[in-house]
Amino acid sequence: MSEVVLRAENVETGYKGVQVLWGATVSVGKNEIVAVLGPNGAGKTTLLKAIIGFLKVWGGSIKFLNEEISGLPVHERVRKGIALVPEGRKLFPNMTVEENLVMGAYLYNIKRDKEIQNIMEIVYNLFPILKERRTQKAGTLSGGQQQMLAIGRALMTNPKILLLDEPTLGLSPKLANEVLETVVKLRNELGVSVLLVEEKVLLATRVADRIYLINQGRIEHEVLKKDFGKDELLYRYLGL
Amino acid sequence: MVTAEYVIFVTIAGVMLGTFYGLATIGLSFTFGILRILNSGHGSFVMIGAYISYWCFALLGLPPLVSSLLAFAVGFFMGFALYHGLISRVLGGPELISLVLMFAFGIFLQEVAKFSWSASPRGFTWGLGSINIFGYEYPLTRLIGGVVSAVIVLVLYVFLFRTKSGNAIRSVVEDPEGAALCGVNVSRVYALSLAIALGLTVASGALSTLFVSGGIEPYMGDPYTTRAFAIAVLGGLTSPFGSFLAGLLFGIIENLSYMLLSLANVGNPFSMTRFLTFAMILLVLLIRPQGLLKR
Amino acid sequence: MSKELLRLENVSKSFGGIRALNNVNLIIKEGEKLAIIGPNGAGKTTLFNAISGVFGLDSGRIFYMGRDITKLPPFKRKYLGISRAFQIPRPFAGMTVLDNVVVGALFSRDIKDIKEARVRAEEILSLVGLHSKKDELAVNLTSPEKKLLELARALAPKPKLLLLDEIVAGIPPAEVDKIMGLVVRISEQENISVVALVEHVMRVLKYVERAVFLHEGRVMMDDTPDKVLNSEVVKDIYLGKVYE
Amino acid sequence: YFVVAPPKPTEEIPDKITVGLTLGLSGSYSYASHQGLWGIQAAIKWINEVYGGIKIGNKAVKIELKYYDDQSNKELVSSLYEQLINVDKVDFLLGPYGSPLVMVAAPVAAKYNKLMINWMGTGDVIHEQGYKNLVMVSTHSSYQMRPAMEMIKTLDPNATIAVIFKEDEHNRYLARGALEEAGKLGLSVVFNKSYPVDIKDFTPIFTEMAAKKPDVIVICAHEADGILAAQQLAELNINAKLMIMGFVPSLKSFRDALGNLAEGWAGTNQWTYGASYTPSDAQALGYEWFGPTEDKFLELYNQVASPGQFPSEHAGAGAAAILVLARAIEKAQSLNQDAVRNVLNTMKLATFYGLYQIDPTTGKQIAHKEILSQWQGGRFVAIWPPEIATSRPVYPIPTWDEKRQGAQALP
Amino acid sequence: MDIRTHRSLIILFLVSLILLFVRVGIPETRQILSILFFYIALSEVFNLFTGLTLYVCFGYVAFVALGMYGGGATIKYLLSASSPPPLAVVLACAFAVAGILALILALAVGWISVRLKGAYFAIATIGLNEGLKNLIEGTGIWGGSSGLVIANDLIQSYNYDTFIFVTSELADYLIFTVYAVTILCIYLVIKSRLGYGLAALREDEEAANVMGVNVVRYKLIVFVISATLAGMLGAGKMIKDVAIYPPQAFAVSYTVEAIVISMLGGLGTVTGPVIGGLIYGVLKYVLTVSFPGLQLLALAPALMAMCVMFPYGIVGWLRRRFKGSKIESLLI
Ligand SMILES: Nc1ncnc2c1ncn2[C@@H]1O[C@H](COP(=O)(O)OP(=O)(O)OP(=O)(O)O)[C@@H](O)[C@H]1O
Ligand SMILES: Nc1ncnc2c1ncn2[C@@H]1O[C@H](COP(=O)(O)OP(=O)(O)OP(=O)(O)O)[C@@H](O)[C@H]1O
Ligand SMILES: [Mg+2]
Ligand SMILES: [Mg+2]
Repeated sequence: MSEVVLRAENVETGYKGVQVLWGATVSVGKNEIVAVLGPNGAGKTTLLKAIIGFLKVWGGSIKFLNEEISGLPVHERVRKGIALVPEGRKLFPNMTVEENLVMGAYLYNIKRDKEIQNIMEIVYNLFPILKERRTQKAGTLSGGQQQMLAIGRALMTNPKILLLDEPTLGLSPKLANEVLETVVKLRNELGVSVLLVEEKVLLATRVADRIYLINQGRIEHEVLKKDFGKDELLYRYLGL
Repeated sequence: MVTAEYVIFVTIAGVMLGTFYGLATIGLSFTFGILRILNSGHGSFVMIGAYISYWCFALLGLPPLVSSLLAFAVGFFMGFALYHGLISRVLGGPELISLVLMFAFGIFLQEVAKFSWSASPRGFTWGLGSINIFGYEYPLTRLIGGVVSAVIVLVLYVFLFRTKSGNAIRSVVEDPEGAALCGVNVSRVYALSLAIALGLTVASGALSTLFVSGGIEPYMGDPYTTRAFAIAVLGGLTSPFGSFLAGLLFGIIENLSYMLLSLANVGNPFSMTRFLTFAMILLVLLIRPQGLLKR
Repeated sequence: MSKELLRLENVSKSFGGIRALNNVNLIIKEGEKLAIIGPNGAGKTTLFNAISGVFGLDSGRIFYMGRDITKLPPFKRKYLGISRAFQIPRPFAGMTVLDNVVVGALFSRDIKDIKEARVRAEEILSLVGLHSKKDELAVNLTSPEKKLLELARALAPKPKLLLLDEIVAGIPPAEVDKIMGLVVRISEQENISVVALVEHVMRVLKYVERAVFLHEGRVMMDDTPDKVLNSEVVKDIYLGKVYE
Repeated sequence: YFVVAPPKPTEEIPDKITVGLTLGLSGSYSYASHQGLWGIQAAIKWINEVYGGIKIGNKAVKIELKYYDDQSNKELVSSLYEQLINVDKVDFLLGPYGSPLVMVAAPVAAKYNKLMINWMGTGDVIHEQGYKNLVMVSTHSSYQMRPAMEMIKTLDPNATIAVIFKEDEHNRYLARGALEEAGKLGLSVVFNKSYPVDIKDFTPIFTEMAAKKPDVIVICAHEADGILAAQQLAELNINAKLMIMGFVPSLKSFRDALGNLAEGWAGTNQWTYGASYTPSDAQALGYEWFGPTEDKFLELYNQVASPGQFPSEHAGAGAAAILVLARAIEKAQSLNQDAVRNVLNTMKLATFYGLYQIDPTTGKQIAHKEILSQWQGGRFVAIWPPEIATSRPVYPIPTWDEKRQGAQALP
Repeated sequence: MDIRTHRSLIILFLVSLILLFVRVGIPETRQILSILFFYIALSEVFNLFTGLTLYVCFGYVAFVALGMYGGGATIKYLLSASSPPPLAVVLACAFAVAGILALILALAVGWISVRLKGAYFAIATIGLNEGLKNLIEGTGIWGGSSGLVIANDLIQSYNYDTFIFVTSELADYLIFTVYAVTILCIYLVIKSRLGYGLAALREDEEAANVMGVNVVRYKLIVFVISATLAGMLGAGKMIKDVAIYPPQAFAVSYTVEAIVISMLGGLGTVTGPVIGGLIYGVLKYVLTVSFPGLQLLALAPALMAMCVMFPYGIVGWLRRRFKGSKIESLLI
């Protein structure tokens, strides 16, 4: 593994006194796509929320590019280059598709309009339907279109690492596949690291370089790409 | 005799009154739209503005246009202080708690005003005279007040829809978590919005002295609150511009229907006017439940 | 052949310039197991909204058991036996899981008193495997549990027509079989027609007799699951090359 | 110079007499209530310190005041009066400020058969309900504009009159009285309309009125709307030979808001500083004098009031209530409620506030008279009734334009 | 409002009975308890609608005022007859008319406004309050701005002592009765189908509709019940106050105080208004008596502090505090 971009170590956190994560450790290297798989309620979403800062960590540390970030508010972490496509999307329903994307580029200096246009072009190329619907209000998009917009908006922040919480939820098989291919492309072309939480295990194994298996708030297992085919646990988990 | 000139004149008077109603309401719908705070202490902030205007004039001879800037600054500062001191602590709670909080704060302001400035009503005069519209005299102060109100609203519009901070505010309205994910400092936006909203409200209080420059006393704000709530609903509650438009309508209708009712000679025309205006709110809501301007 | 349950005649619905439903004609028979599939934005949810009455149609008519229900409000359709689960779960967050299902059961044709509704609700909760959580507030469920709650709430009133919008989205593959097995079992027992929108399409289609493929608001195919899955169009628009 | 009857043998004379009331120290009655309070306190100061206490038998009894803030809201009133009677055990009651609140307080006083001196609940109906223990020291609303009509009649019997009033209980009665009196005197009323409480623009109603070209404009208003009305009349340049308003022109804020445009405005008041009866006036009219002179009152008032305040009619009314009560107790030589009430029924008293005499069956005030004053050369001087007028009325007054040029209304 | 248990309602009744007996037995508590009765009744009636639907009616005071006018006008009318009917009949009629007028108004206004969602409903109803006030002032019905006063009618028709008993004793008990009836209504509603439907629409109106709940009708039903009781409360208030003037009758402060009390106690709970009413009433009264003229300067910060400390009200706070224990199930 090359340079470590993100390292969450022994993270403990939870909701209103109910602990969910019990010392989870994950790391993501530069140019790496790491998937976190696990049963429902294992704490995958919780882990991503802790990394982005919606949840305060109760113990452990989160380092981004070797800098401790666990004390920073969300917007500071975004500024440093972490982007999250959250569960439930969190779009701006009464703003248009384009306004949503522009908001993604909020941290850019307004003068660099050109740059914003460029990224927006990339996003529109990924999801042509968004370009078609640029003036439609986000809240009226279909479930899948909203998911695309959420990913697009995250890309607009120009992240160094992209945290994806079930990005293919509600997408058609074709589109789900395309989205994950896009993720690979983003990594290859833009050098974005990715931490992916995915329900569709098969798809995840096709794009991930490494997989963590999480259960009941603990990382139980780590599988490297070369072992995907033969790892007992993963194999069982896949239900194949 | 009702002549065309008379109708036009009454309408113009209604428009000016209406822009002022609009301005006096905008702060309310701004706070509700963005922070989901029902500012039941609205009138107290208007009262503070009127006092600022009075003091500025009485002590320094400053005209209301200048003192409304100062009033805005005072409201702005109060907004920040209020946000960090109180509002931020209840933001996650139920919507109505902010109503109680602001109600209490409004009372507090009134009492503080009473103890600092006494309950005696105050008044002053600009003595700007009037201009002639179609043979009717119309006070210049009102004209200025109306125009300035309109300008302020325009500035606000440009700010909200054409600037980055404006976009940030709107995005926070839509989804605070989503906004944070875009790098927006949500709590700063909240504080800023409350500051702007209260700034506008206090400024509208200062401008109110262009319309009514007497009877400035600690409890003068209460009718403003009720009125502003009604207008805000008509305008769609969360849309500042909707409420401006609604205020405008309110003013025009109030003046025009007085004219009609006094011709028809039923009851006391002025009180009936009010009744009709409020009945109209229900009707409008029946037809357009989202208010006049759909967002 | 069994009787016709639902018939859509030339149903259209646009939002602004977008034709979400474009002259849809569809017949569903009693007890039929049917899946509606289609790419994102095809109009599946819109179709369900139209059937359950969330909004009015631009044109066309909907018949249910021979009766024109085009103008009926949603709650009346529910009484007639049309039951619906939302794509994005909308549990009554502040109520307990049990009470959620009781509400589902209570407002229906067959169940009239609260006691009966409770018995029914407990029964359904055991079936979907949520019985142990019946006293939890719905807001505290995990997202797949919320999906199950949606299902339970939709099943509770003993409907005739069950509209399950993306009921297995976000459910791990291993669980999909369990849920679909359950749905099919109950619907066979109680002679319910099932219409499902699907994410795990390959798995789900094993459980249905008929598949309708929707695209850009139009019914593009209406055939057996096998034929639909193997059609070039469906592969091209919907499945993509992974499934080849 | 009065006969001291010996106290009834059964009655023990206390060391102090407590008088209780509620006031709207906060809320919309705040200004008037504060004025009232200061007036009451000044009068008590006079009785306790200058007069030496109420003389009962051979004791000089001091008065003590117990008051609560009813927040200008009727909700607390009945409970607070129960509190005053049951817990604080006050001996006598004063009414709260404002008719709606007096209406709520009166049944409580009746329940415990406590005498209640009503000082500023001027609604006529209060005293038409049959309460046995309610006594009024001020003029009722519907009498307040009558002297103005008398004056107009003598100035210009052919004058046309416009009446505009605020749509509330007090001002409606004011207007009603004005209209009745005008009818009686044969004055012609050409315009008569009301406006709502929270008015912000008089344009429509004034333009309509101006078309009728009235000689005299009578406005029944409170502070904010009254000042607004005067300003808008000026701005709309609507002239008349005389303009009269209720108590508003007497306010400092009225003069501040209008400047020289206030010239010629007349107002009616229960009392204003400078328009007081003197002991000799009283004697001439056959009334016994009691209490401080106007100047003494002002001196005492300044000791109790917040700095910078000047006594309004509310202060005068509050003071009068205490003075009337004190003198009645003294005459009755008893704290017995009925005994004091009996004295009040027949007593004829003059204070700096004016005359006191009631109709024994209703408790209504029949002797006190409104005073009309007018802004003349920067001073608000009494012009009516003639017996206490210090200046002649100016009629017609200068036009707005003339006043803008600096013209004053001088007789 | 939790559907699981009704036990706390019984406790509420017990607490109320104790209050009542104290009121009867210890005259010195009278002044404070009659304030408390009124506040508790006011916010409980408010709560019947708001608690069950989470819709806030800002025009709520209009129903109280209409009840005051209806009750007062009825009394005045009946007593103007040459031989006035017995007192009990007059009072019963006053309550009936007050209730019916409020019911009619609620039906008319509710029919429109209940279709509105959330805050729109809330403030649309403010127009109701102002509109009705201006109608009364504008047309001069019921005395218009001169007000409606019934003291003389009562004194003339019965006698002075009866008048005093009715206004200062009986009225309080009548107000208390309205409160008791309200609790009973809430009890009956929440244990019925209606209760389930309301609970569902409170959470998600559209989903509830799809689940078979006739949301518009259900909202209208409780709106009308609540308004009718508010009207009756108004009748009781009229008998206590014997006079009514539009500015006081339609003061928005009634509504705001009802909201404040509900929020302090815990919005959407049955026990909330009682707890909130006790706290608010006692606090306000004690401050008023101890610091005349300064009480608001103390009350306002106290309210603000309570908002910050108990954003979900005292009941909400207690519920969290005793989560899972028996006490929680009592705090409905
Ligand atoms: N807002 C919340 N409040 C309380 N508990 C929560 C909350 N969100 C999640 N939990 C609990 O935390 C645990 C982990 O939830 P999390 O959402 O992280 O799981 P997940 O692995 O993302 O599952 P899924 O596949 O359902 O998305 C679950 O037991 C859940 O009940
Ligand atoms: N209220 C609305 N306003 C405008 N457009 C809408 C609205 N609702 C749906 N649409 C549009 O109608 C089309 C059909 O949407 P629908 O939600 O029915 O799709 P779907 O088949 O359910 O897709 P998905 O699988 O992504 O949920 C989409 O293009 C969507 O953007
Ligand atoms: Mg998750
Ligand atoms: Mg869908």
